[in-house]
Amino acid sequence: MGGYGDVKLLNDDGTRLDGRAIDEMRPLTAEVGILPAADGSAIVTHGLNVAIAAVYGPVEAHPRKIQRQDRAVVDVRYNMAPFSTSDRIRPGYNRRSREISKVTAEALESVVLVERFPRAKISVEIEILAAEAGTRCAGITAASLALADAGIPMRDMVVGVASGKIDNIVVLDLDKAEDNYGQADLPVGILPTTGEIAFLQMDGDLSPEEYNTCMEYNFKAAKEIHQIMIDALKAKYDGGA
Amino acid sequence: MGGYGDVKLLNDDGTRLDGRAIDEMRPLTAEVGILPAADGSAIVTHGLNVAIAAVYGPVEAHPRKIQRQDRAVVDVRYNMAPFSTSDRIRPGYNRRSREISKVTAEALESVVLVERFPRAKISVEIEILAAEAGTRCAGITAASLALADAGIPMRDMVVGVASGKIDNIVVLDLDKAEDNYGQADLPVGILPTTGEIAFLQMDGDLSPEEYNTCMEYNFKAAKEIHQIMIDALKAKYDGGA
Amino acid sequence: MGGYGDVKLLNDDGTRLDGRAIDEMRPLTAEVGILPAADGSAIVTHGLNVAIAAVYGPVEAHPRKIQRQDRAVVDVRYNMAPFSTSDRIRPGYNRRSREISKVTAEALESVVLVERFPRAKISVEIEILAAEAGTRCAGITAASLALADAGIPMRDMVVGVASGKIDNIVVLDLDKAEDNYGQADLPVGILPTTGEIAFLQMDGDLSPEEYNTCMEYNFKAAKEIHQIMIDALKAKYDGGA
Amino acid sequence: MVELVPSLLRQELANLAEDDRRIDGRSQWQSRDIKLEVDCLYNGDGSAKVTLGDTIVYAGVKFEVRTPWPDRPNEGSLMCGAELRPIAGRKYEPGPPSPESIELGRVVDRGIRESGCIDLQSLCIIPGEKVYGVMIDIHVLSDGGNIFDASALAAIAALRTTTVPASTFDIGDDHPLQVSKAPMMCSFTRVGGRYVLDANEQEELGGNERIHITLGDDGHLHSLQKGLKGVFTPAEFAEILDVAQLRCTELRDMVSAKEAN
Amino acid sequence: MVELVPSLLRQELANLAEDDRRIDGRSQWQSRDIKLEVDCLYNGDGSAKVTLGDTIVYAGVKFEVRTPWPDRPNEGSLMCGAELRPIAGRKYEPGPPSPESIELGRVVDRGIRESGCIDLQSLCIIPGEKVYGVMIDIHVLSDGGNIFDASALAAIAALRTTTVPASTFDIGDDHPLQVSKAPMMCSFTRVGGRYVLDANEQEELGGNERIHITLGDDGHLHSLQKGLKGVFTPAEFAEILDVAQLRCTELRDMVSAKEAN
Amino acid sequence: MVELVPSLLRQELANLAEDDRRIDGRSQWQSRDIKLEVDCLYNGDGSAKVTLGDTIVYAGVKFEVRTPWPDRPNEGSLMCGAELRPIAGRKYEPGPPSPESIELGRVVDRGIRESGCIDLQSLCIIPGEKVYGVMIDIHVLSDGGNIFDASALAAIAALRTTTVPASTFDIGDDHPLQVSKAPMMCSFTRVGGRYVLDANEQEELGGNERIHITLGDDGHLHSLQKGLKGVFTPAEFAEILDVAQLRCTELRDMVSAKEAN
Repeated sequence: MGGYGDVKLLNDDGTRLDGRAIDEMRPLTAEVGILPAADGSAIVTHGLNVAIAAVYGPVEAHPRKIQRQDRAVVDVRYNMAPFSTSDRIRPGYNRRSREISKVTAEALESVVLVERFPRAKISVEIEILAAEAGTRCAGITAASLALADAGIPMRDMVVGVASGKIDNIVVLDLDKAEDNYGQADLPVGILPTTGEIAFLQMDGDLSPEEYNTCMEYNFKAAKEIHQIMIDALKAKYDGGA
Repeated sequence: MGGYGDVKLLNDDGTRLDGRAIDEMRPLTAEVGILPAADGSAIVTHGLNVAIAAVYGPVEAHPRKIQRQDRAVVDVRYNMAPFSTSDRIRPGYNRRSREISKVTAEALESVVLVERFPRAKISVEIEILAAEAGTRCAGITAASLALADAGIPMRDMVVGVASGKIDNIVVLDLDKAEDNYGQADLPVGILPTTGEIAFLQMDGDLSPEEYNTCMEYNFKAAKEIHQIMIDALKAKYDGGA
Repeated sequence: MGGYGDVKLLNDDGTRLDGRAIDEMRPLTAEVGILPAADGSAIVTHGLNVAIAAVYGPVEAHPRKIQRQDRAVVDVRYNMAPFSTSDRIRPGYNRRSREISKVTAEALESVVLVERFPRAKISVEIEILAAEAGTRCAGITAASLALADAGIPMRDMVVGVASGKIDNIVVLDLDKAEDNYGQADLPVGILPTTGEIAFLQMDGDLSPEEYNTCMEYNFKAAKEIHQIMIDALKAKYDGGA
Repeated sequence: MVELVPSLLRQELANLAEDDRRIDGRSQWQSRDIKLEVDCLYNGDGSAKVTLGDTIVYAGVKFEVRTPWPDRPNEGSLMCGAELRPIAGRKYEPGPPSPESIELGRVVDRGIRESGCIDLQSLCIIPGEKVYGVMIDIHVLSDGGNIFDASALAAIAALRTTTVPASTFDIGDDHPLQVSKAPMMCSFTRVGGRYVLDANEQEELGGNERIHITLGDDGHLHSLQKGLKGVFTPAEFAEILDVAQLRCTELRDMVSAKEAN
Repeated sequence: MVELVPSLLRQELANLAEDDRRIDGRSQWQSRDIKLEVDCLYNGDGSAKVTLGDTIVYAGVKFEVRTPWPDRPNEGSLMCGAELRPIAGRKYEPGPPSPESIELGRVVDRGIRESGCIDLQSLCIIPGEKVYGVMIDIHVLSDGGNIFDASALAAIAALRTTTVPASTFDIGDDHPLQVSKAPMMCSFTRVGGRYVLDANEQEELGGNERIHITLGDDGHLHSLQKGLKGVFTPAEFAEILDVAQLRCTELRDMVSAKEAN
Repeated sequence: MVELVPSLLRQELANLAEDDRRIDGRSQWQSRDIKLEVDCLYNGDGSAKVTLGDTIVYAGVKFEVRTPWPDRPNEGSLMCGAELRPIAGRKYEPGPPSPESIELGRVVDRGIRESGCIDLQSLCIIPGEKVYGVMIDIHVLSDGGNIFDASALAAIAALRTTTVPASTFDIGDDHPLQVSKAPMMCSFTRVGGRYVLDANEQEELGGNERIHITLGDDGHLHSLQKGLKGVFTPAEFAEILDVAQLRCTELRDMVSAKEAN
């Protein structure tokens, strides 16, 4: 977190600079089946973030040394397009994207029924086309939808959502200014049906009580997002009915 | 193209700065069999350019995933030596050399009887030791000679040659100043016997008519170069007779 | 060598800046079996140098193309920790460490009975944690000890030791200042039992006579170091008796 | 659509060509539907999305401020690159830039650069000290065939709707980037022995060499490239150049219409 | 110790967990012995060695002088990286940094950075011109399990005994680096269905996901990370957070004791 | 020449050595024919081509202007590198620099650097601001054995006929580079149990370790390197050092003769 205390992030009426209430999420839209070539795909816009995910597989894993005898491996590549950020970033992976790819893969492996596909690989490509704080969460949500669109069996979805702290107040879903100048960020991947957590990162400063409030907000928002995800899948498979 | 119009490239008598006529090529020499270790080799000097090509193979292609069941792959590496240019270039491939390698390989695959060598690889190494505009053409010519020297069956040679535009006049075979300050460059790889084209690039500004004039010059020069290539092969195989 | 003649490296009484006689080595300690995970390991401190070596193997060499039908390959990685030098060095190998790795591997292959392990690989990892001139020698000594600790059969140890020239005088075992401002450095790897040489590098300026004096000093010091190595192995295997 | 193994596919394509037909029912010089969106991405100083059949390509433009090259103190710079990442299709692998992606970026780059549509001197801020660097990044999300034309169109459309973010660098007010021309690329692939316009993925799989032609507003050639195994005759080139002239004019009109919105 | 194949090992670990036992005889929230040495390496401006069971980790601190980032003219920088080289164990391969090593470095980095223990403004030498860059490098020599806690401890212990080598850069006398806090990391691994503290190598081999918690002097959370395949419930987290509070206080006391020497 | 598999080749070489013979008929300390050309490449500020039996090596020298290292404000720099690309022979693969090419470049570099033949202070243009960087690039086109001696000879011959391109950088008139000495390298390979001078490709294939010796004008040693598997005795070294003294004098005379032309 930037943690620059001299930037005021809450209005006098307790609302945030963009007018949201402290427990209010940015608008989120979702659509599946958007990429003709992929086995499954989805686009999620969350605030001004744009995340696109594609799933290829399951196919036999190559080279053989990456195969697991008893299950499929889930291979995730999280990537930010050069034009997705305020300063252009060089094409290719950096340390941040490699870390996010790793923990996102581990979160998705926790819900995909990987034991059904021994020696296989399921590739998940996450491309961030526009970034406005919260891209890893938008990416996780898009990846879950793309997996569902590909017909990969899962025991639950993983919903990406974050809360954090600004001006000593816990708020839901930090936007860019709040991320830059806030005090803490807690992105998680929630299984909306079971109430379990498959993804967890956090940085900044949170008391144990503040942590609990963040998690309350996160679980509440995960429900909302889950509904949007279900609607997106229905829109494709039920013909939008 | 540099396209810097304030540099005059034609003399008042219509000749070029180095005295050549507009449809006159720089001197070109060729010799084959110059590298003891290679299966075939050639050196081409074209103006002050020096291009050396070596051919290794055909051998079984490795790793297996690059094999083609029905034909050989032609693997070309075009490389400029660090001391070949006015500013030293760092050793290793750059984007330009990778692109030239790709399209040169595709040009050579168009004439080599690749279907005679299923699952094989034919490696063509092109090293530019001195560069004075036109290295890709000198490289293609040298590569064709090296393939012939290696006894690889081909349905024709590929002759590298370029025309371009300076001071609004179409000229044959740009030299360094003409390349830096000229208006267009059209390097091609011509099959001298069939009159087909296996290699084509172009940048700058050419009207369709100017394009046609360039091609006329290119075909004329390809004939000349082809004769020099034949003589070089004869010099080795007929004992120079 | 730095070769900066304006730095005086010998005191008026003929001793060196740190008080050593010209044929006196810096203190050296050795201990084996220090890394639980490795098949063999050792730490050598030589002056302020700290070198740790680990041995893994022999195991079947992978990929197959690195296998040798008639013997094991010895794979050495010499690496300096980022904090081991006065200016931090970037993690990863550089040209210097690659060269040292190569010639160290070749020196160790000369004593390991590699023909006993066809198609196998023996990996030797050398990590320099602190560098004060002479790390390649400390690394060779540590690697020999780690090989012995791993029970790899060898026809002799390789003892790393160096002599050099400062202020026109040949001296044993250059320290950092002597290495920076001296005139020559001659690091060698000596087989203490057979009196053969398995590792040799040198840079600077030495007359043939000075070379001979360097080698005299090196052989004398190799005996001393060899005894310390034997004691270190005894300390582990004879319970220190 | 049935997946054919390449040799059967080649035969099928040859049969169709003999009857002057194509595998998806188009005529020889007919393009698939194109959809163009511009200014569609937050954080892109310019952006465009092109949908061409099953092909989807984004292009984004970003500015940076840098010191000029010593031999060009009064000029900014323009750079175009392309990424072909595994999302684009089953055949794309992760790793360093492939020859295919390098070729794509460089061919699009040359078409834009050589048309002179951007006056590099207009990108100079303080001569010898500060200039703008303009970076165009092409991102292929779905390769359904003919990614070259989709990429070139996305790149020029993004450029032509780009805002120079001068205020971000404390260099005055934001203003539109001046792009004086609209170079357009048109590509032909040999399928079943003859050239067709805008080959789809199956036609590329069972086809031979392709030719990329970039034409300026006045119909002049700015960039040519032949890719893949195969040869062509001067007469064949003359024919496709004529088709390209018509097609590039159509494309240019489409971009203009978009800008007029 | 008998090497068990993972599925047998998993079974064995589950059986032990049912009896509230662990494979090496420890209780659920018991750590292995820790040994900490500081200031142990020539050329390190700060250094520490941590031995935690069979795990051995070194950390070294180095300074450099650099120009500040344009948007932070009054601040130096802090960077923490980790190397997991083949010396650390049979499973580590040579090559570019693995995702595992990147994760390790970044999680340790965040814990230190976010605790605010280093005032980046105190690393400024001349505003806008010269600042210190502080680099912490973690070097794992032996992975016997739980390298995260060993690495985080080595990093903060090295930092807290670091001398700023000002004289080397002609910026006055050397002086101790000011480190106002002591953030501590504590990691939990699911083994046999339940979480344990400080898993050893066998428990990691037969275990599931792990959670890394970094706590500040005041018990606040500064960094969290879940790694590997597996999920957890909020209730499980609440339990391990309580354990972490106690454990981090113990670790902090150990570092203080070392510093008092 | 018949291709022998290495073990048969080793036997054959040992038999020959017993009779004091070599596989190509030379005597133990006899070199193959050498051909040296200098100033042979456009764009090289200095250049040389060495043909040594079937070995062909080019060296090229280029200048750049750079800022000096802070701790050496009055000195330019010298750097020598070597490339062993696939053109050089069947055994060379594409990819990043191999240990073999790094060793070759560094051993040649040390011989030149340590001889002091180039006064680095003479490469200073403006103290603390501008100095010359001299880059020697070695390019092996054909490896017919003993590429080290061919490379070292090409490098020093290129250097000694180098023109400083001062006018290119607006620093006065072009002038010859001052190279005060002529360090020469001489390499020995153990073949059939004994050392021979200038091993050819077959002798290298069936041989053991090799020793590279670089000697200065006064017969002093400037660089030594032992490569490959094998050991030697001090007595063996004494013998080859004597041979090297004679051989290096011959080589030096050859370079001088070339320069006198």
